[in-house]
Order: sequence, then C-alpha cells, then structure tokens
Amino acid sequence: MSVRYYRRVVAVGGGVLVFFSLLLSPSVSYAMHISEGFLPVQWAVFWWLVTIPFLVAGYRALQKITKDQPEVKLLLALAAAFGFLLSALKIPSVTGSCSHPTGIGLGTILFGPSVMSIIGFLILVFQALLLAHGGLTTLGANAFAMAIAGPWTTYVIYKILKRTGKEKVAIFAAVAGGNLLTYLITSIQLAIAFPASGGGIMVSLAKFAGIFALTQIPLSISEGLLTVLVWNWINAYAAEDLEKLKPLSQNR
Amino acid sequence: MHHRIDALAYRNKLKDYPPQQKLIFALMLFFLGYIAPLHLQMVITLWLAVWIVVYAGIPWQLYAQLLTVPMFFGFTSSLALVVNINPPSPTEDVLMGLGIGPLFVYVSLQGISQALQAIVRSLTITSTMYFVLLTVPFAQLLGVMRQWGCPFLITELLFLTYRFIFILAETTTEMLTAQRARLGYTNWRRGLYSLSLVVSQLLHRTIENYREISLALLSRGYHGQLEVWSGIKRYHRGKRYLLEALAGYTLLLVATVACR
Amino acid sequence: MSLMEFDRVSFSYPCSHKPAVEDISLTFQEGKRYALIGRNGCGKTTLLRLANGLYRPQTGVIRWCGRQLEYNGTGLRLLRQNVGLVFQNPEQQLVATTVVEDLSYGLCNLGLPEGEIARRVEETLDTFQLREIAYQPVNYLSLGEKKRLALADVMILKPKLLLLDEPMAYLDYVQRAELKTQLYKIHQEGTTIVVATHELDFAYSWADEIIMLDKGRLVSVSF
Amino acid sequence: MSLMEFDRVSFSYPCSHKPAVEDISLTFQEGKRYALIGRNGCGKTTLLRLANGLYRPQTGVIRWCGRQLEYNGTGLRLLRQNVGLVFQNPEQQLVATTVVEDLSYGLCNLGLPEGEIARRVEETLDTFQLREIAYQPVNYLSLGEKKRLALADVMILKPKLLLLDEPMAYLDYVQRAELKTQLYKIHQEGTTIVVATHELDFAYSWADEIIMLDKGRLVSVSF
Repeated sequence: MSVRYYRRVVAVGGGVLVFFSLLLSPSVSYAMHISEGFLPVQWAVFWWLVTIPFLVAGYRALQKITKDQPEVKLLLALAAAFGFLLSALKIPSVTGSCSHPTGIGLGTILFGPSVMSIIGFLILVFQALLLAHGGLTTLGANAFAMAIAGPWTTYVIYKILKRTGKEKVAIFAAVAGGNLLTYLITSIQLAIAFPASGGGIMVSLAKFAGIFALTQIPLSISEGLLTVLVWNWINAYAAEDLEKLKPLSQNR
Repeated sequence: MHHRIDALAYRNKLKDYPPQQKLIFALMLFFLGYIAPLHLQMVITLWLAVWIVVYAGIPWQLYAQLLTVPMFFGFTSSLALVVNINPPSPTEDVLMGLGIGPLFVYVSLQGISQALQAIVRSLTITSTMYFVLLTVPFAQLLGVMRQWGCPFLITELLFLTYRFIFILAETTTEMLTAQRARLGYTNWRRGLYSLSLVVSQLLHRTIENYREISLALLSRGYHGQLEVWSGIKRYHRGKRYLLEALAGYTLLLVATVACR
Repeated sequence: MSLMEFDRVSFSYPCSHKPAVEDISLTFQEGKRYALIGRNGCGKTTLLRLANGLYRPQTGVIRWCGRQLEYNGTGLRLLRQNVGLVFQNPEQQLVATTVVEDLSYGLCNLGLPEGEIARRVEETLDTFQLREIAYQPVNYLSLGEKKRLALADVMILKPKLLLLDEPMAYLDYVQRAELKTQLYKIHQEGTTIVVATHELDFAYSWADEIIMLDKGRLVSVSF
Repeated sequence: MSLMEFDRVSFSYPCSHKPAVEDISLTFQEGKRYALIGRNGCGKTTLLRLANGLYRPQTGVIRWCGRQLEYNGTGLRLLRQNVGLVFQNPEQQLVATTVVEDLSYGLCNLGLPEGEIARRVEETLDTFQLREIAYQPVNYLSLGEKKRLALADVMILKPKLLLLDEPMAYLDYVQRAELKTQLYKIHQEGTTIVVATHELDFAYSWADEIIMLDKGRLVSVSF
C-alpha cells in the first residue's frame, strides 16, 4: 500500500488511539507478554509450531505421572494457581514504580524446569483468560519465552552456581538471569517480526531490548531479591511443605 | 484481586445464547481480523465493541479500560518501530529527523506503517478475544471444549486450576490488606520484605489447601478422575443475533476480498 | 441398630508426639442425633474424619453395620456411599465450576447413569433451594449459599450417617436457624446425624446424645 | 470526645451493583465500647475497613479526631498508628515467621528504634501470655494462640481505637471467656473498642452502644 494511504490513516487512526490512551490511565505493565494479535500471522504460527513439541512432550510425561499418581493433578493445578497469583502481585521495583513478577523463577527452583513448563503454560492461559494479558494467537510466542526459555535458563544457572556453595547468590542470579533471558527472547521475537528498515533485525533488536530494559532490568533485580527472601523463609520454616511438593519435583 | 473479566462474563446479557455459536463466530473473526485491510479491521473492532458493550451489556468504562492493555503494549513497542537511526540511504522513509553528532535519529515512515498495522491488528484480534472472554462464562467454555474433544486431562487441569485460583486469591488479597493495615508498604525495603512474606505464606497455604482439598475429594469418592455432569442448560433460540453475525460477517468478508 | 462403632480407636498424625484421639469407644445408633463437643484441638475433626475413612486408626477398630472397616478401594467406596462428611470450610469442599456440576460430582464418582444423576440433581436443587443459582459459578456464591451447597453435595449421595464439622461456623443467626430446620428435616427423613460444634446451647437443645471429648479422650456421653 | 466520625459514607466494591455500605453516619466516642451487629454481608467488615483507611469511600467523609481523613502516605500512616484492626481470620493476618517477629512487624514498619521495639515486644509477650511460644513459627501455633497473637500484634502499636472483626469466630467457650477478659482489660486501660459480631448475647451484655446494620444501611443505634 502506498505511503500516502498511510499518511492519511496515521492522522485519523493515530489521533483516535492517542486520544483514548490519554483518556484512560495505562495499566501496570505485565511481564513482557506480547499482546493478542500483535505479531504478524506467519510469526504467530511459527512460534506456535516451535512450542507445540514441548507441549506434547510435557503432556505425555504428565499423562504417565498422573496415571500412577492422580493426586499429582491436584498439586499441579494448585501450583499453577499459586504461580498465577504470584504473577498477579505488584512488586515494588527498585525504580519506585510497580510491575508484576513472572513467578517462573521460584517455580523452577521448587518444581524443576520441565514441570514448570506445563505450569507456566497453564499460568499463561489463565493470564489471558482472567486478566486479558497476552493472548491466544501469541500464546505460542509467549509460552516459548516464559514457559520454556525462562525455566531452563533459571535451571541451568542455578545448577552451575549452586556448586560454588553460595546458594543465595545462585538463586538470585538464576531468577534474575531467567527473567532477563525471557525478556531478551521476547525482544528477539519482536525484532524478527518487525525488522528495522535501516539495519534490519539487529538494529530492531537493540531498539526493542533498549525500551523494555527500562522496566525489565529493575524487575529482574527485584524478583531475584524477592525469591531469595522467600527461599530463606521456606528453608527456615517450611521444610515440611517441601516434602509435600515432592511428587511434583521428583519428576524433574 | 481483579477477576473482573470472569465476574463480568458470568452476568453478561449474552450468556444464555449458545456458546458454540459465539465461539465459531469468534474463530471466523480471528481469521478475518488477520486478512482484512486496516480500515476494515477498525470496522470489526467497532462492531465488536457494539456486541460487547450494547448486546452483552458490559459497562463501556470497563471495556475501554480492558482495551488499554493491548494499547499500552502496542504504544511502548511502537516506539522501537517508529524511531530509527541512520537510514541506509536518503529515502522517502524519513518523516522528520534530527542529527546528533554522527547519528541521524529520525521518525520512520515504514516504522509508522508497521506500528499502525500491528496496533490496529492487535486491537481487532484482542477485541475478538474479549468477545469470547466477556460473553462466554468459563464453565460454558469448558463445556464446549469437552464437547469438541479436548483431552480430558487438559480440561481437568483447567477446571481445577480455575477453582484453586479463586480459593488462593481470597487468601492473597486478605493477607495484603492485613499487611497494609499494619503499615507494611511504607518504603521499598519493607515492601519487598512484606511481599516475600505473602509469597511464602501463600506457598504454605497452597500446601495446606492441597491436603484439605484432597481429603474433601476423597470423602466424596474421588477415584483419580474429576468427572462432573454439567446439567442441561437451555440456551436461547432467538435468531436475531445469529442473523446480525452472519450478515455482518458476509459483508466484511466481501469487502475484504474486494479490497485485495 | 448400631450403625457405626468405634472400638478402642487411637490415631496420631505423623510427626506428632501425642495422639489426636486416644482409646475412643463409642457407638452411633441408627436414627439418633449426636453432638460432639469439646475445646478446639480436642480431636473432634479427627474423629469425624476417622468415621469417614479418611484417616486410618493406628490401633483399635471401626465397624460399619457390625462389619470391620476395610481400608481398600471397595471397602472405602462402600463406607463413603453411606457416610457423608461436611467439612468446616466450604471453600475447600466445593471444587467444581457451577452449582450443578458440584452437586453431580459425587454421583459421577459412583458411576450412576446420566438419567439418575439428572433426576437427583433436580430434586436436590429444590430441597436445598439452589434452583435459582443452579448455573452460577461457585466462586461468586455468598458464604451462606456455599455452606448450603456443601451440605447438599453430601446429602445428594443419600448417606445413612451424616457428619458435620462445625456447621454453624461463619453463619449468622438467620442462617443458623435455617440450618437447624434443615437438620431437623434430614433427621426426620431417617438420617443419623453427628454434629461437631462449639455451640453448647444448640448441642443441648438439639442432640439426643452429647459426646464430650477432651485432649483426644472421651470424657462423657450424656443423654 | 469524638474519636472517629462517619459522615454520610457510602462505598461500593468495584463491579458490584449495590453499595456495600450506604449513607452511614455515626460517631465513635472516646472510651466507649461498640458492638456492630447484623447479618452476613450487611457491611460490618466493610465498615471496619473503611475506619482503618483500607477502603476509600466514594461519597461522604470520615473524620479522625475532627479532621478529615487524607488518603495519602502520611494521612494513612497517622490513622493506622491510631486505629488498629484485628481481622476475622488470624491465618490471614499473621504474616511473619516467629511470634516475636510477627509482633515486631508493625513496629518495624513504623521505623522505630530497635531498643524501643525490643522493649515493647517484651512487654507484649507478658501481657498476652505469649512468652512461652515467643520463638515458635506462627504456622505451628494452635488456633487459640493465633487469635491471641493477632490481637497482640495490633495492641503493640497502642491504638486509641481498636476494631475487631468477629473476634469470637472459631473460638471455643474457654477461649471466648479469656478473650472477654482481655477486651475488658484493654477497655479499662482507655482504648475505645468496636466489635463486629454475630454473638448477640455478648453484644448486649458487653457493649455500651449497639449499632445495627442491614444491607449496608444503619438501622438502629441503641444504648
């Protein structure tokens, strides 16, 4: 379509959108969910295709576990509810603003990355259903960033750093690192869907990563700290609770 | 906590119309929303707003607030699309620009068109999703999923998670309120500490609920699968909305094809 | 006729030093109303859960209609068809999405045919005045409605012995009066009822027998 | 002297058709005891939370010591130092790890010096008989202890106005009697008390004034 066509539509459409966004206060930013319909269709489909094998594998594993231990389903659903609520909390950020934690880091440390992928997917579905964050067409892309890349990064960093014996440092780094990688992946997803006219994907990535860094880096630090505090508490007062979570976490 | 969408859905004025029809309508609109040109996408968005606000009776203030979710994301990421650095060659792409040292920062026409496309599409598709979320209560959605052959394990997990979210949400809100009553969020450090207590207690409470809920299920004969009977809910047979949906959709589809 | 019999039953929770109930012997006779009283932590809830087969006594024996309880699939299934337990906190008992679904849950577990499920659900909707909220999500019910539903959930299985754990808790005076009427009706129709409660007035005015526990032990049974 | 005044206050929860409390005007006088009665859902809890600044009325004004409440950091801080609220369910109020930490939570939030915190915690441990369980994790306390701690948590901040939401709920008769003694003492030491309760007997025998709500509206104030 011609440039002139857009010049006209920009004036009208842009005006309407700006008016509405000024009229209504913006909501608190959610952890980097690409909103429904934002990705061009080919990319929405692409990310679904990337995610599906992981989901199928997770589903198969789950089927096997729940056949022997049906109560694992309850625990899994409760863990998903817990993760959902965690991600709906407002975490005070170092910069003074508020944002929502992802909750993926704590979950990964408690349940392991493969179970957390299933839980993460459930959480994303309910964030779309109950909070309208994210969406169904972009669920593939969001799930890849948050429920697959995030947990595995957290897990790898945690396993490596745990060997140094500094558990708190390991947890902080794992959670913050997992968060940062999630945000980086989302930026990449946006960059390849929308390459810059001058410079292509790399320039575009730099721009997306730059903008979201403003909220995501402080959030990663806050969530890392929060998780360390929670971990301390669990170890001091809830060792028994961890036992109860065994049916889920033993399947890591 | 904000379960507004769910609360609105179970009281919406279209809840007694067959959910299958609404879902098929939405699926068709998802498809159309992707292929329609910009101005028709705007028409779809407006049409859906009529469905949601007028027919389903969702308060317009709340609906507008919901629409800020995709807009907020859209505008933030548009910044990255619209502002560009150093055009490859002096092109038509530059709407206006500014030289800073060796850099030339400019507003890109192509970026604007990309952003506009993405935002408008996002609004259209999001409206379609909102149509489903706001007019089909969760129980009906699950019912249709079962009917359409979704694996039992998946519907079961969705069903359980949904209920548990509400059980734990109440606890969470109460704990946060109780902390505010004792001045828990006066500064960042105390705020983070308070929040860590909520998360920890929530985990503990999750485990406690697990114990009690499994007992309660056992007591009513749980045997590994959560089966329920959803009743025979009679849906409206009125044709008025069906006609509007079909007529409107055909019109939009024809217009889309004509534009291409 | 003796419906259920506890014979020197003791039970301790894992990781606990002292038994939650200790050396309890008592009998629930068919058609009677029992009130279980005692301080918080005296073992009331544990006793009810033992009676429902949710916990298994470490020593002693529980008998249902004269036959010793078997803690396997069939035995427990039989027991739970006949013994219904209403939990103190309805939140944890209600699990399904809508009222109708929640009512049908226990029936589905019994594997009844759909027609029979539909018939019983319809009937219960009327008996417990749930008709108007039949298709509402349980999440948005008021506390009184949740309590009513929790009781209906159990009564739909037509138990011979109904156990209630603190049914008055959280209710206001009007709701309490309604509950009393309901219990009265249920008893009239032949169900044996055991209520664990703090409300001494209610216990003394309503029950045929008062069972008093203290620190897990039976202290008195009065008529 | 009038401590707190509600002047035609209305409040609705978001997404609700009808107001939770509507057009309420009343005054809490210093040194008096108030009982707030009414059915479940009549607005008792909402009223107490409005008084603690947790909700902000949509219309009408709340005054503390004659001055209109300001809903900002300083205003709310001042209010919550002076108005303590004990929640119905102690499970949801106790947040910290051990009894001592839970007691100090509010004091730490006020940013008091450590010596002062230690002094007040020590004092409260005695007043509320918590000395023996001082270093126990709150999750392992019995219900009675939790309730006692929840009250102590609030009293340690030395509020002028103490609000209690269903303090008798979940308690057995011995615990109820103990609570009554405690409330008697607290009132003797000069604290104004408002209790929302279902226990009419208690309300009528204890309170100086009975405030009755129905569907969010004030129906009567009796002496």
